[in-house]
Amino acid sequence: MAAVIPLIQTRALTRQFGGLKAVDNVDFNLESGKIHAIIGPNGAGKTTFVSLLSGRLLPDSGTILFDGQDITTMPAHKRVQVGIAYTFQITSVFANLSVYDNVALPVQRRLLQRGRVDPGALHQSVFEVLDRVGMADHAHSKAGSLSYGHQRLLEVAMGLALQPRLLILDEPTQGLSDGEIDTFIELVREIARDATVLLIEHNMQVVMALADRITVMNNGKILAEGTPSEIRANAAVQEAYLGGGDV
Amino acid sequence: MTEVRSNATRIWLLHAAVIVLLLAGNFLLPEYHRGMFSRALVLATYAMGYNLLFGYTGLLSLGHAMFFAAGMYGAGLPVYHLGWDVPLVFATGIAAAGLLSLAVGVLALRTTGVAFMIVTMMFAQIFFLATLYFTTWTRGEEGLVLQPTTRAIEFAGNTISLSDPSTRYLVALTLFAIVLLVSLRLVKSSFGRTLVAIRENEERVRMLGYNVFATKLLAVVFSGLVCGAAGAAYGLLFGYVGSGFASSQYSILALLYVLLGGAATTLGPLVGTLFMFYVIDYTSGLTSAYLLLVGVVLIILILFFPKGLLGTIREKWLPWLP
Amino acid sequence: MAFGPYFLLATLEGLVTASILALTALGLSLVFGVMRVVNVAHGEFFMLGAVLAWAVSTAFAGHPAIGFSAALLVAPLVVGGAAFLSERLVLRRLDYNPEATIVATIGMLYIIQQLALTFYGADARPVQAPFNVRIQLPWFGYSGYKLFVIAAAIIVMLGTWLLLTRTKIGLIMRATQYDRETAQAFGIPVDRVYGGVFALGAMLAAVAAVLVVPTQQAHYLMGRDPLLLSFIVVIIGGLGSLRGTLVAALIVGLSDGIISVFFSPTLAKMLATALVALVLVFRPQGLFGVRTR
Amino acid sequence: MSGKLNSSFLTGNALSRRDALKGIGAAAAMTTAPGFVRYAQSQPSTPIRIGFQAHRTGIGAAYGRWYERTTAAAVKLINDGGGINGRPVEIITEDDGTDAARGAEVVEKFANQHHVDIVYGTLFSHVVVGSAPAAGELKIPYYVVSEGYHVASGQMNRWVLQPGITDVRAQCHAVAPWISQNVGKKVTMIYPDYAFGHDHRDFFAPAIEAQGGEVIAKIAIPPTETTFTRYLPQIPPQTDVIYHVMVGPAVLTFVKELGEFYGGGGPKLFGFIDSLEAVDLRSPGLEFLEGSHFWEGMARYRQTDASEHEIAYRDTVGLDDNGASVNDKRDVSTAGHMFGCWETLHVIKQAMEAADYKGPEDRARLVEATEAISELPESLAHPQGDKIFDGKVHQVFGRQNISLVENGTLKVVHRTSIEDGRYESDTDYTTQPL
Repeated sequence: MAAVIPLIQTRALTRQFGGLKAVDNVDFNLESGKIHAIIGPNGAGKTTFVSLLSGRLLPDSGTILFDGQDITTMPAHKRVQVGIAYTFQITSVFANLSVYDNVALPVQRRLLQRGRVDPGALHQSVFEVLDRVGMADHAHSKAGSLSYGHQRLLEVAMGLALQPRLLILDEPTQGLSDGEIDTFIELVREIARDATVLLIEHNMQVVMALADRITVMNNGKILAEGTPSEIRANAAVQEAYLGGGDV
Repeated sequence: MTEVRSNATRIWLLHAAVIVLLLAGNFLLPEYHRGMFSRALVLATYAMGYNLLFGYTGLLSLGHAMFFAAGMYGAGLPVYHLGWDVPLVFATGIAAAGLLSLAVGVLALRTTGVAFMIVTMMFAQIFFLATLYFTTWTRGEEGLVLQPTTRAIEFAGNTISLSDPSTRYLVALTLFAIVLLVSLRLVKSSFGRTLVAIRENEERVRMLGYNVFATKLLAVVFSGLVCGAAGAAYGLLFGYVGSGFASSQYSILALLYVLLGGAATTLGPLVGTLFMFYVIDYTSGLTSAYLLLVGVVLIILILFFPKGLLGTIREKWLPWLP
Repeated sequence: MAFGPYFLLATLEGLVTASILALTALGLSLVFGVMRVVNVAHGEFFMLGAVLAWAVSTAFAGHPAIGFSAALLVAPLVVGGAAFLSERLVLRRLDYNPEATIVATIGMLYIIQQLALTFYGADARPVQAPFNVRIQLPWFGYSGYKLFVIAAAIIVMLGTWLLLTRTKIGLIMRATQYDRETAQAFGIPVDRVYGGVFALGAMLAAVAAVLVVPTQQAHYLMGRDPLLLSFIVVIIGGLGSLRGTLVAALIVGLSDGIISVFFSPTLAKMLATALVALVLVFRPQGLFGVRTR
Repeated sequence: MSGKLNSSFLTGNALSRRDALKGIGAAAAMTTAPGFVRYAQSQPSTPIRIGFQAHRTGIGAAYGRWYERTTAAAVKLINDGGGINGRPVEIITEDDGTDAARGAEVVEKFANQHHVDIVYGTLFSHVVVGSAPAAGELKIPYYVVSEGYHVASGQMNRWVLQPGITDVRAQCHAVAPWISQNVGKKVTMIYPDYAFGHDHRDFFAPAIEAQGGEVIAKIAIPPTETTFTRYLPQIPPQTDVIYHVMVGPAVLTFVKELGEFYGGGGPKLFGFIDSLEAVDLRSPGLEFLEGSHFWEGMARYRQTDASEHEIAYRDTVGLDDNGASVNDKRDVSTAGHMFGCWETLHVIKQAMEAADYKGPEDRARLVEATEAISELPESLAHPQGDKIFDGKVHQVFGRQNISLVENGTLKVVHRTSIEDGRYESDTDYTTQPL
């Protein structure tokens, strides 16, 4: 079988905080074009792991390949430029700027990479993104004055505006109402048509509805990996994480 | 959308009006006040340079006097010792400030917040001591006089003397207007948007793919260039170069001007500078203990305008002010 | 003078500088650490302490120790009172907005300086040391009072350390420093704590000034250098770290003293400043600060 | 005279406590409508207006206070004697904060707002140098009382004159022979590391070498310094004389630490009174100065052989026998320098009368008339002693006093000749256009 190069490949990735191994010798492959979820109990090392992928943290040892290229020591902003976008677990939109400016920032960075920023193109792209998440009406509101759900959406919109190859969503549905979650699931499905999505999520309904593959982490290690049905059937996962019959 | 467009028009009209009013000042202001305005315009330019870094990018430096003084010495020393021409030394002054700000930026930007404030303050202190250490060339605190004959530009067979009050005012205004319009353009540009975003949340900007260090360094250098241009102009227009301008008070003055006028407002530096000039000038005519009054005025002002004059006006009444 | 004795002298001088600096900076560190505001007028509280030391000590006849002791008691109290008042009247109303506070404390700087000039005058005036012992070493003479300054500074710092770590007041202050909102939620009157901290910070500066003024002089413009140096020490030491403040004061004081052995004075000053600046550049969180993202 | 740099608006400050509150009321009187002045100057009895650039705040404030008092005394004397050309003299005072930039603004304010006839009275040399370009451009005569070597160096312009006080170069020159003959030949110099100190360094060293002495060490102290002990070991042990001159708020510390370091022994001391102007010599810590020597421009303590003019001058200014204010014996004067104000005002009177000065249109003639002055004999107008004014270099030359500290007072033990302080100069301001 001709080996397809995984979009992300980590080898023996390790990161410690003090004596604690938050990520311990992790080998991980992420296939292109899929929605891949990482689940696990609190403190399992999920956020540390994606922080290593996005470059917010640097590993103590191990390597990270992105599309076959070694990005282990690449600074975070360059990883964004090669196509890895990260949306924050804790909402961190620019509260004092308008929604328009929030989205313009990633757009103009992308345009800048290809040359100069043309005001017309910028304007058009910003509204394309805002339309996609259904927030065009709010373009001139201050981001800080939006509802929580809208701020989460804006966060995703900023990720989208980068037109990434890989979009890392860190607990995107936390704090959203059921109705908002449904909209959100639709949005992620749509995003996944153009980009690979790596999702950290606690809400198992969302995971089961979206994920093509699931990785379960515990104590900094990968406990299991497989399709949703495989994971559902995995006894070790039941034991360690699901606690027996939650799902 | 039309609101946005009409705001843009309003903003340009306001700035044009300010420049036209100042231009009219050359013909209408009494002689003494024209002189005061000439100095205030140059120092307001210095404050605008400071505002770019402090107001927009959110980097509080307590060492900007070194950039002002680097421009001043970078222009003054070649005039004094080598007899170079005014346009050339204006360029060397700006270049000196640019190089210094690049070096200081590379080192100081390794720090953030209060550490950045202190590191810039210490570098400025070293620069200040250097102006004394090299007294042989700088004459230290006593300073150097640039004679009027060396402060003239030969242009198309005419001699433009920078010691003529009207020329001086117009040159100061030109510099001020250029920097004002460039900063207005800048803060409305995508670069300006990035600077403000860095002020608001640096980590988020990094995760949008920006090289934050390089962007901040660019801001430091740009700010240094503007401050250096102001320093060079001050030396060349008023004919005196001395280490007093490199002392920590001048760093604090820039901060004070900007905070009084309103940080991150394009016209705030001008408002703050003029306010401070005239508070000192007026109160010193009332009493010899005028600094008491100045102190009280500052405190009262900041109690009622906590974001500076224009900053508070923008917050309360005119949200479209840039 | 031979190298050994010279080095000894420079070290002693460095220790005196460090002691005074540690006290002054400790005051600033409390204000900076707990209230998160930059107090530009801190040096003026120092100056006020020195000027009051002159006023009080000259009001007492008899042995200089009487006047000095009175000054050591009265000057910090008056300065602390003035600071408390200005905190209540001004800073509180600004809601401790960092930028507005800078402007307000610059205003306070003007006011304090003007009052000192108007009521104390422009002259440099000496204050007599409580005792006058000149310790004759084999190579040079040294002021016994300066050694007393070092000891006194250590005692005051120990006292402050005990206050911060062993008392309820200290606990409340540390809690407020750690997290203002949570402290408020636990019923700590944050507002009053701030008033107290601001006064305490000013009092420490005043104590330092009273101690140092017999070796120097009182002058209405003497507050500027202590302000700049205290800022440096506070940041090098790491915000809110008493141990860091002490170590940083020693580094700044001793490097200033010892580098002066090897270079011409102004060059030494430049090099000492550069050295300390580079410490900060390559250890931005300060010596004892915790790196935060 | 020169100074440290912590002046300016931020650290500046104001006048003595007595005058401070009075000033508020006097405010209105100080502003005058421009038109009125021009009209009024055609009237013979309207005053001659002299703008006094005073150091009321900042590092020069201690000197500034006594410069103001001396000025007031001299003006009263001149006015009581019929004024200048029959017109009374009026002093308009503006504070420059001992700051160079504000100094230039103040000169503009005098010329364009107060419409004074001339500007006068600046002490600290950075303010003089900072203000000189404004004076030259406004073509307004600017009489400084600074002792800096800036005027004679040729750095200023034709409108800047120093006719009332000798400069540092002349002072160094004049005291060198006496030091080498009476105190010692191996000299260590301690001076502030800026222009004022460097002038001492540059002019004293050759002067003492010409006398067969030498400067064996030069210790330049940065002006931000507040304590000095650690620099004192750099004084070589074979030093005969320590030549010290310091200014700024830490001067007292410096002298005290010198005493602590050496105790009773150590080299002899020769200092410039600049270090201790406005400071009581009987201050604690200064006891060790007993037996050392100081340069004094004019004696602080009343000498037994004081001339009648000197006595009259002291009485008019209000000095007691110790050189303190007659109203407050703790208020010590800056007697070594402030006589320059008195003498400068009398030179202005002499020149205005020679030029038949009527108003601003005669300013150029006033400068020429001042340049034409040569000999200034000892008199009530020149109580410090006879002088020679060099119109080409715009600088006056006079006698210097060398005083011994005896029983906590200063006793003049030597007066140099005028020739002792003369030096060659290429400067010739008279060739510049007016």
